[in-house]
This record gives sequence, structure tokens and C-alpha cells, in this order.
Amino acid sequence: MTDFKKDFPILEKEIYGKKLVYLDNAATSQKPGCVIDIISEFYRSDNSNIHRGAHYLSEVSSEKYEKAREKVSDFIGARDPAEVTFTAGATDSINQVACSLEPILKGNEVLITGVEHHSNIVPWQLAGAKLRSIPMDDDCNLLTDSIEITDKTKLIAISHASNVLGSVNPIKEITRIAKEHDIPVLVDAAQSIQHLPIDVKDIDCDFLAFSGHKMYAATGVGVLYTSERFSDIVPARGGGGMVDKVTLERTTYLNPPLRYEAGTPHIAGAISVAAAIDYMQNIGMDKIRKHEHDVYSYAREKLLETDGVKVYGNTENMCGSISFNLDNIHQYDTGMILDKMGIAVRTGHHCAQPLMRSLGTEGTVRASFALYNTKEDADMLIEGIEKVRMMYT
Amino acid sequence: MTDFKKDFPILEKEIYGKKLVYLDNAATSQKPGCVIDIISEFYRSDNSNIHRGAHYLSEVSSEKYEKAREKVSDFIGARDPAEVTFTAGATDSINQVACSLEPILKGNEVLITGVEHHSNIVPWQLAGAKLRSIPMDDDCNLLTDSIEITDKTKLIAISHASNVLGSVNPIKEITRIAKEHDIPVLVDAAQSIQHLPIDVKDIDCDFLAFSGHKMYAATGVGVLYTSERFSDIVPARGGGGMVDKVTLERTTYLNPPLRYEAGTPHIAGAISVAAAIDYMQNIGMDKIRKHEHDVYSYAREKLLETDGVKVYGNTENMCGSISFNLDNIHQYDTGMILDKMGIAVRTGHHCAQPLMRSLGTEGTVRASFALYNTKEDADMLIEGIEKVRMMYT
Amino acid sequence: MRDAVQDEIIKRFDGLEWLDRYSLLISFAKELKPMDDKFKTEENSISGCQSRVWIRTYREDGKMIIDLDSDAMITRGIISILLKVVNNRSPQDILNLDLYFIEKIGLKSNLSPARADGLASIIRRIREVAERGIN
Amino acid sequence: MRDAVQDEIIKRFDGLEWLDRYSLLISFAKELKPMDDKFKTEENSISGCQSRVWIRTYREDGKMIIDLDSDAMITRGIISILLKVVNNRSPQDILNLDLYFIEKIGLKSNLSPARADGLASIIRRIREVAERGIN
Ligand SMILES: Cc1ncc(COP(=O)(O)O)c(C=O)c1O
Ligand SMILES: Cc1ncc(COP(=O)(O)O)c(C=O)c1O
Repeated sequence: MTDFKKDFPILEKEIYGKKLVYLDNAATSQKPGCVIDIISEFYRSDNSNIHRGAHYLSEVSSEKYEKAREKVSDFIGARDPAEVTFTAGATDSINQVACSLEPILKGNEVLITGVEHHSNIVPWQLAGAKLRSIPMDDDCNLLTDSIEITDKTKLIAISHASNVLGSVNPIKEITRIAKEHDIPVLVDAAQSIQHLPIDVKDIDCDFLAFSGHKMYAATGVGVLYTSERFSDIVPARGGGGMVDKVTLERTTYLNPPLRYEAGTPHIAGAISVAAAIDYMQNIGMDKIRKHEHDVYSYAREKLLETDGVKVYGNTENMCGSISFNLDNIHQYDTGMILDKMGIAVRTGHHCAQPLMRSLGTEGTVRASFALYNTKEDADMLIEGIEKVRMMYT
Repeated sequence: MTDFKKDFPILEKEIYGKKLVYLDNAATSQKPGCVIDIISEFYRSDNSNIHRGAHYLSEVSSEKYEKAREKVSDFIGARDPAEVTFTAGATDSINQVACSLEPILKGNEVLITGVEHHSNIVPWQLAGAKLRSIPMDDDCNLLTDSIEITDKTKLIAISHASNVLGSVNPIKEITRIAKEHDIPVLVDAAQSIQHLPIDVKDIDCDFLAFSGHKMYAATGVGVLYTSERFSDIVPARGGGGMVDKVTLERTTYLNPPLRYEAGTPHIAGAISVAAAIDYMQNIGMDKIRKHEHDVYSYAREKLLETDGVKVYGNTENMCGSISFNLDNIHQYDTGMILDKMGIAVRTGHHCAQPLMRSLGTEGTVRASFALYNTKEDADMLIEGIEKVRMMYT
Repeated sequence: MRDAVQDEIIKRFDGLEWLDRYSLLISFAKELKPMDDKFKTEENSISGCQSRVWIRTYREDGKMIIDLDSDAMITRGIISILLKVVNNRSPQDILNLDLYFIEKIGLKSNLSPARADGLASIIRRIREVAERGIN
Repeated sequence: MRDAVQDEIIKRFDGLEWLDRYSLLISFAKELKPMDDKFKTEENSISGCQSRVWIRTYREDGKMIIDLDSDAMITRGIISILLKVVNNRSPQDILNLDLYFIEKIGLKSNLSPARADGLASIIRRIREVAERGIN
């Protein structure tokens, strides 16, 4: 195992005089120096607006931006880079789909799961759809046999991995069922793109959404994969760069991907996503996944072994996040004390209130892992938990 | 006059062996080193997701983000930082308003001007509104006396300054008229925020939109000012961070500003906007404006004096952009040749096809200025134009 | 404006390590009389995300009696200290108070606007009640 | 696969400064026979933003005859060279062609996907017609 921490400048930091143990990766990941440098470099020597440029810098920026699109396209196994559009984040990606599909969804139904993040709940409500959850068992395994599809069901929108539990949903099973009923599927990959192999052809989903900032890239950038099957839906946003002919009476749109990118995009952000993919691929995706799996499993086991700790959810495949609570200690207290020991976790409902309700708690403590976390980090967490318990007895 | 160019690393660059003369600022501005450094610094030592953080870094990021909001709020004279939301750019800001107001706009009318950017045209069309332009004379002065407001008119949406001509629209006159009819006004300040003093209380507009990347800040970030009068409209986007209680049946929203910021925002971007404002204020806004006015007037006069150059538009106040064409030479040719001399201008319709139609041209050459441009840059442009004319005769 | 109660509290936190400060907060929390469950209603709650806080106020001899509780210990600790400072005073007194102890004992981060459930919203709520008490 | 016409063109651009390359392009442009205005229709145009390009093709003795024009001189110059290379060949010949001259004379940037009106879309259009000519 090489030490990936050294690639991430912020991980050198001390918090309250303690070495930072960053376990809030499901909220946002840290950025390797090489990604930060590429962002600076872009502003220092290439920055220009893209597309239709008549000048050199504009060509350079456009080329880097389109190369980033190609890189993402390859990374997720898209058929064509035109299926990849850059957005402002996973939430934005999902909102765009909700807005474009609004005519179909309004008054109809979107099927989700019981573990969804608010970003995969509220956009559908704003589009006027009713929501129904696929049932799950007490361990939060989806009961795919019980999926009920009605005439009103117009879309299935599911997270690949839960940001709270780390549970991995059987998305291929779900797209298979959806296809039988000819229903499109959106996959919220915000918590899987950085942990699991993703191939949109293999998954056979129609939309896939994720954020750059959770996969070692800049804030303010995300990706929406839109299958070529949906290459002619009404764009959610209008503006410069996505139109062909504009009159006050009538406007025609360009083809994807430009069709779905209104206004000046986050050029530096898109380039940072490509740089983050490069960083990961240079290490090797398999190597990252194996390491992450080892650390995640280790941490999970340790937590399960620790007295007075309740761990939530238990599915066959898990990654990224682990949610727990200490008996009789409020998650807020746990989080605050861990923070004072330099251990950054997140506490609360994690933007998943419906899940909290079904877990019967107001919130959890969530430790979430990235490629730079180690078994030592997990040990520090356990040690911290023991200290919290001591302080409270 | 101090030399501001030295603050901008990219301006050191040579293009085809010639020193870069960057005159494409209306498309995007360059970034001073201090802004670039603040972005890097954020990722190197503060990066975390904001709000509800139980840990130190999250507090630091949240505080910097909220401080950025306050800085923007002060900069535009808002009553309260809650009136300021960060978006993905000017286009995004306008689309959010169009989406929130859709119930009111659908089947009704939005009054615009004849110089609007597509980003202030297409969103209203997508919201189902009809568009009508305020008449203007041949020099592109708005004829505010001829403004006709009907029962169908539900919004006036006007650019403060034209991205093509540099003409400044009489927005205060327009808000005055609008208020008489109790009609809200959106001001597209994408081309004025970096050049003109803006006070939203004084302008008395209801919405104001602009982009960070055109005012020396990062790509992927913009601002939407929403007057407190509109603090309870339906948010355009749903997701994490903007909700109070979420159930599958019903969701309630937080108050502004959070209400209008769904999902993880572009934290580094927002901070870069504050850094850009700091940079400008450190120089002094008055000093910048005087310098820009001198250079702009000089360039305009020189162009008007040059044989075979047709300059478009002529209003009392002008800033930023100058559009022109050379007799019998296609704007694309002019742009390409200037590029080879290291002079970056933009050519084409500048996302303002309706304006191009009324100017009777398919496109123009646009030179657009920023605080670092000098009279020497204007001289280089004129020299370049002379060379183009020579090559074409 | 110096305030003896606050000065006393500040002295107790003085020089402590971070973790010890939190231990002290917890012991303050333990001193706080729990609120009767019947008062822990939706109306009495101060909305937030991290921990729940309930408030109940009434007047006795012109003084404002404030009853506060939370489901999190650290918040209870903060509340407990806060009550030592603000409880049992006239509304005008409360509005005049300069709560300098917050910064001094290093709880300022709990005041950040990001913490909807932080001290800031509790104090805001108390001030609102006090203002209504004056008019 | 070497191609005499392309090699000849490359030689003429060899060693020239940027501005001289564009002067040469303009002189190529001047050699191009303008398209009759009646053919400059919406259908015949290759959509783009920077300059307008019209294309008209027909067959003569199994060869493809391509007529191209643009309202911008530099585009005309590029077109003029392109036609020297591709015009008057069989569809299969055209599809087989390796257009290496583009890179060699430094026009590659005109090929970027950002330039909807660039050489790339013109070449794409010619290939499409050629492919239809084979099937
Ligand atoms: C599962 C899931 N979906 C969507 C999102 C939203 O991502 P963002 O806030 O970057 O838009 C998140 C982030 O927390 C998430 O965990
Ligand atoms: C007047 C005007 N409005 C809106 C926009 C859109 O800005 P952005 O592309 O940053 O969203 C522009 C940018 O060109 C503009 O000039």
C-alpha cells in the first residue's frame, strides 16, 4: 500500500493540534495537489471562454473542455461523448432531468427507494410527480421482487449507493425490470462514481448523475449522462451556447451535448474532473477499489465489535459511508467531541429525512471513506468513540 | 496609471510569438494571481462541504462562503445578504427566475429589449412567455417613451449593458415605469457588474443576475439577487440544503438564501467572487472606472476614425464592448487574422441573433475591454485592423 | 459592560484544553433541570438540524423565566450556562445584555449562521420573546 | 499514403510565417470559382456560426463534382485547397483519402469540434455524400 495521503495537501493539516482524520468524504472529498494545480494552471495560461472562439486561447480552452468530456464519457462507458453534459453538480443534474421530463411526470409517479438523498426526492416533487418507494427490509436491502409498476409510473430514480448507509442498490436488477415495462431509469451515482466501477451501457440506465467535488475534483461541477435515446428532449435551461436559431417567436436548439449546456459552463471545473479521473487511473481503479474495500470492511467490523455502537444498514455490497449511533449519546455530541480530536465526521439527517424516519432516529453519525483513508484512520475513529463514551459516563 | 497587467499571469503569454492583447473580456475576463491563489488555498487548506457541519473544516468553509455572500451583498447594495444567492452563472440565475415565475409568465408576456443576449431570451420562452421588445432607435437607444405595458406584461427583463455594442440601457428609468404598473424587473448585469456602479436599492430592481467569470472570478459561479419582496416564491430547484422537512408527500423549504441554493454550491467559486471584489476594491472602483472609461473612449474614437470601419450602436453611456465590421471583409476573416497577431477578439453573433438581424449583419467583430487593457492595446487593435485591410486589398 | 456571572463562567473555562472544555460543558448540562416532556412540543421547538431545542418562557414578578432543554448534551451545556446569564431578568435587562462569554469560552463557532440550531437561533428566540415582553 | 496534390500544397506553405500562411490562403481563395447565388440556399448550407458555407455536389462520369463556397475569405481559401485534393474523384477514392495536408499546413485548429463551421463539418458532409454515392 502506498500512502495516498501525501498527494492531498489538506491532509497535512492539524485541527485543534491533532492531525486531521478526514472521514466526511460523502459530503465532499479532498483534492489531490495535481488537481488543484491543473485548476490554477488553467487560469494562469489557458483561460478563455469556449466554443465559437475566433482566437487561440478560446481554441485551447474549448479543446481541453471537450477532451474532459471525452474522458468522462470513457470513464462511465458512454457510447458517445455527446451523451455527457457538464452541470453544476449531482443535484443540478437531477433537477435538469426533472425539468425536461416535467410534461411526462406531472400528475404521474416516480419510483424511488427508501434511502434517497433529498436531491433525488425534491426535484420530482417540484416537477409535480408523486413519489413511491420500493420496499426494503430492515437491513435496507431493496426488495426488488416487490417492485410494483403501475400505469402512472413514468420513471425510476434510484441511488447507486446510499450516502448514509453505504448500501449498494441492485441497479442492474432494477433497470432490467424497468426495461420490461419500458420505463426510463435515472441513477444517482453521487456516492458510487468514486468507489465502484460504472458502465452506463452495462447498467443500461437512461440518466446518470454525479458531482465532481465528491470525486476529488472542483466544487460547482457535475455530470449528467443522458442516453442517446433522450437526445431530443426539451432542454431544461435556455441561454447562450445551446441554440441554433433564435427569434423572439421561436428558437431552435443544437444537438446534445451543447443542447443541454446553457450559458458559460464551469470550464475549469470540467477540466478538474478529467484531472481527477487521470489521478485515479494513474493509481489504478482496481487498486483503489481493493484498498477502499479493505479499509471500509475493517472499519465496519471494528464498529460492529465496539460496545454501545449501533450500526445502521447491512447489504451484500457496501461502500463509502457507515452510519452509527452511540447508545444514549446524541449524534451531535459524538460529532462535536470527535471533531475536537481532529476526526471529521458528519452528523444529522444527511439530507435523507425519509430514511431517518424509517431507521427510527433523528440522525446518525456518519464516517465516510475515500481512497486516502487507512486502517489507522479507522482505529483513530474507534479510539475517539471510546473517549466519547468515557466522557459521557 | 499603474500597470494592472502584471497582476494577471496569463497576460504574460505570447500567442504565435506575439504578446497577447486580450480583448475578449465580454466573453470572459482573465483572473488576477491573487484570485487564483485564493482558489488554490481554499482547496489546500479549508475545503469541506458547508452548512450543518459538525466539524472544524466545515465551519471554516461555511464561514468563508457566508462572508463571500456578505461581500457580494455589500457590493451590489442589497438590504440583506439573504437577498444574494450563488448560482452557476448569469444564465443559470435567469433560468432560475424563469422557472420560479413560470406559473405567472406562462401564456403572458415578458418585455425585453432589442439588444438582449440569448440568455435573457430563451429562458422566458422555455417558461412559456411571449417576448416583446422595447423599441429603440438606429443608434440602439431605448425609446422609453414608447414602452407599452399591457395586462399581459408580467415582467421586464433587460440587460444593463449590451454585450455586443457596449450600450448602457436606462435601467432606472425602466424600473420607474415598471413600478408604476407594479411589474417586476430583472436586470441582466453580466456586462455591467465589472464596469459600472450598481446599487440594487437605487436601481430598485427585483432581480439582478451576473456571472463570476466575467468579473475576474472563477468559472461556474454566478449571482442572483432576489429582492426580499420575492422571498417566498417556489424555489426553481430542489435538493439538499434548501429544505426544512421532507416527506414523500410534502416538503417545506428554508428561507432565503438557502431556499434558493439546492445541492452543494460552488464553494470555491463563491469565495473567488469575494476575492475578485477585494481585488477591485483594493485598486479602487472609481479609479478602475475612470481608467476603463478613458481606454474605452479612446478605442472607440480611434475605430470611428479608421477608414473602412463600421462601428455599431451609439448611446450616451457606453462601456465594455465595441462592435464593428470592416467593409467587404467578413468578421471571421478579421478575427482570424487579428488572432495571428496575438490580438484576441470575438466574432460572430455574440449570442444576440435578434440584435444582429436589426443591425442588418450576420455578425460583428467585438473588442471588449477590462481593467487591465490600455490605450496601447487599442493602438495594437487599430494597427491590426490596418494590416487586415492591407491583406484583403 | 462587565457581568459577574459571565466573568465567573469565563474563569472556569480559562486555560482548559478543548476536550476538557467539553467535559465541563457536559457537567453544566447535568446541572440543568430537564424540561417536562409535555412541553417538548413542535411549537416550543427551535427548528434546526443538529439537535432539538425546546423553549418555554413565562413571567414572574416582571422577570422573564426561561426554560430550555435539548436532546444533545453539549447543547444542554451551552443552554445551562446561557440560562445562568439570562434567566430571571427583566425583558429590558435581557435585551441590554452583552453576551461576551460566548466568544471568551470558545463557543463562537456554535454561533455561525451555518448552525441553524446553534446558540444564535436560541439567543434570537429569547430576544424576540423579550422584545414582545416590552411592547 | 502520399498524395502528390497534398504534398505540393504542403510545400507551398512550408516555412511561412503565420500571417503569410493566411495571405497564401487568401490567394487560394481568389482562385476559387464563386458559386452561383441561386445555389446558396438554406438546404445547401452547412450550418455553423462563424462563416456560412454552401455545398453542392453532382456526379459526372462516376466522379463526384463538388462545388463549395463561403462568405469568409479564409474559409474560401481552405475550401479552395480542399477541392484541389478531393474534387473530381470517385466516391470510393474520396473515402479512402487521408487528408494529412490539414495538419501539415497548420490548419488543425480549424478542425476542432468547437468550430461547428470548421473544416471538420465540411469534410464530414463530403464524406456523407460520398458514402451515399457508394451505396
Ligand atoms: C446520494 C446523493 N445524491 C445526491 C447528492 C447531491 O450532490 P450535490 O450536493 O453535489 O449536488 C448527494 C450529496 O450529498 C448524495 O450523497
Ligand atoms: C448580457 C449577457 N447576459 C448573459 C450572459 C450569460 O452569461 P454566462 O454565459 O456567464 O451565463 C452574457 C454572457 O455572455 C451576457 O453578455
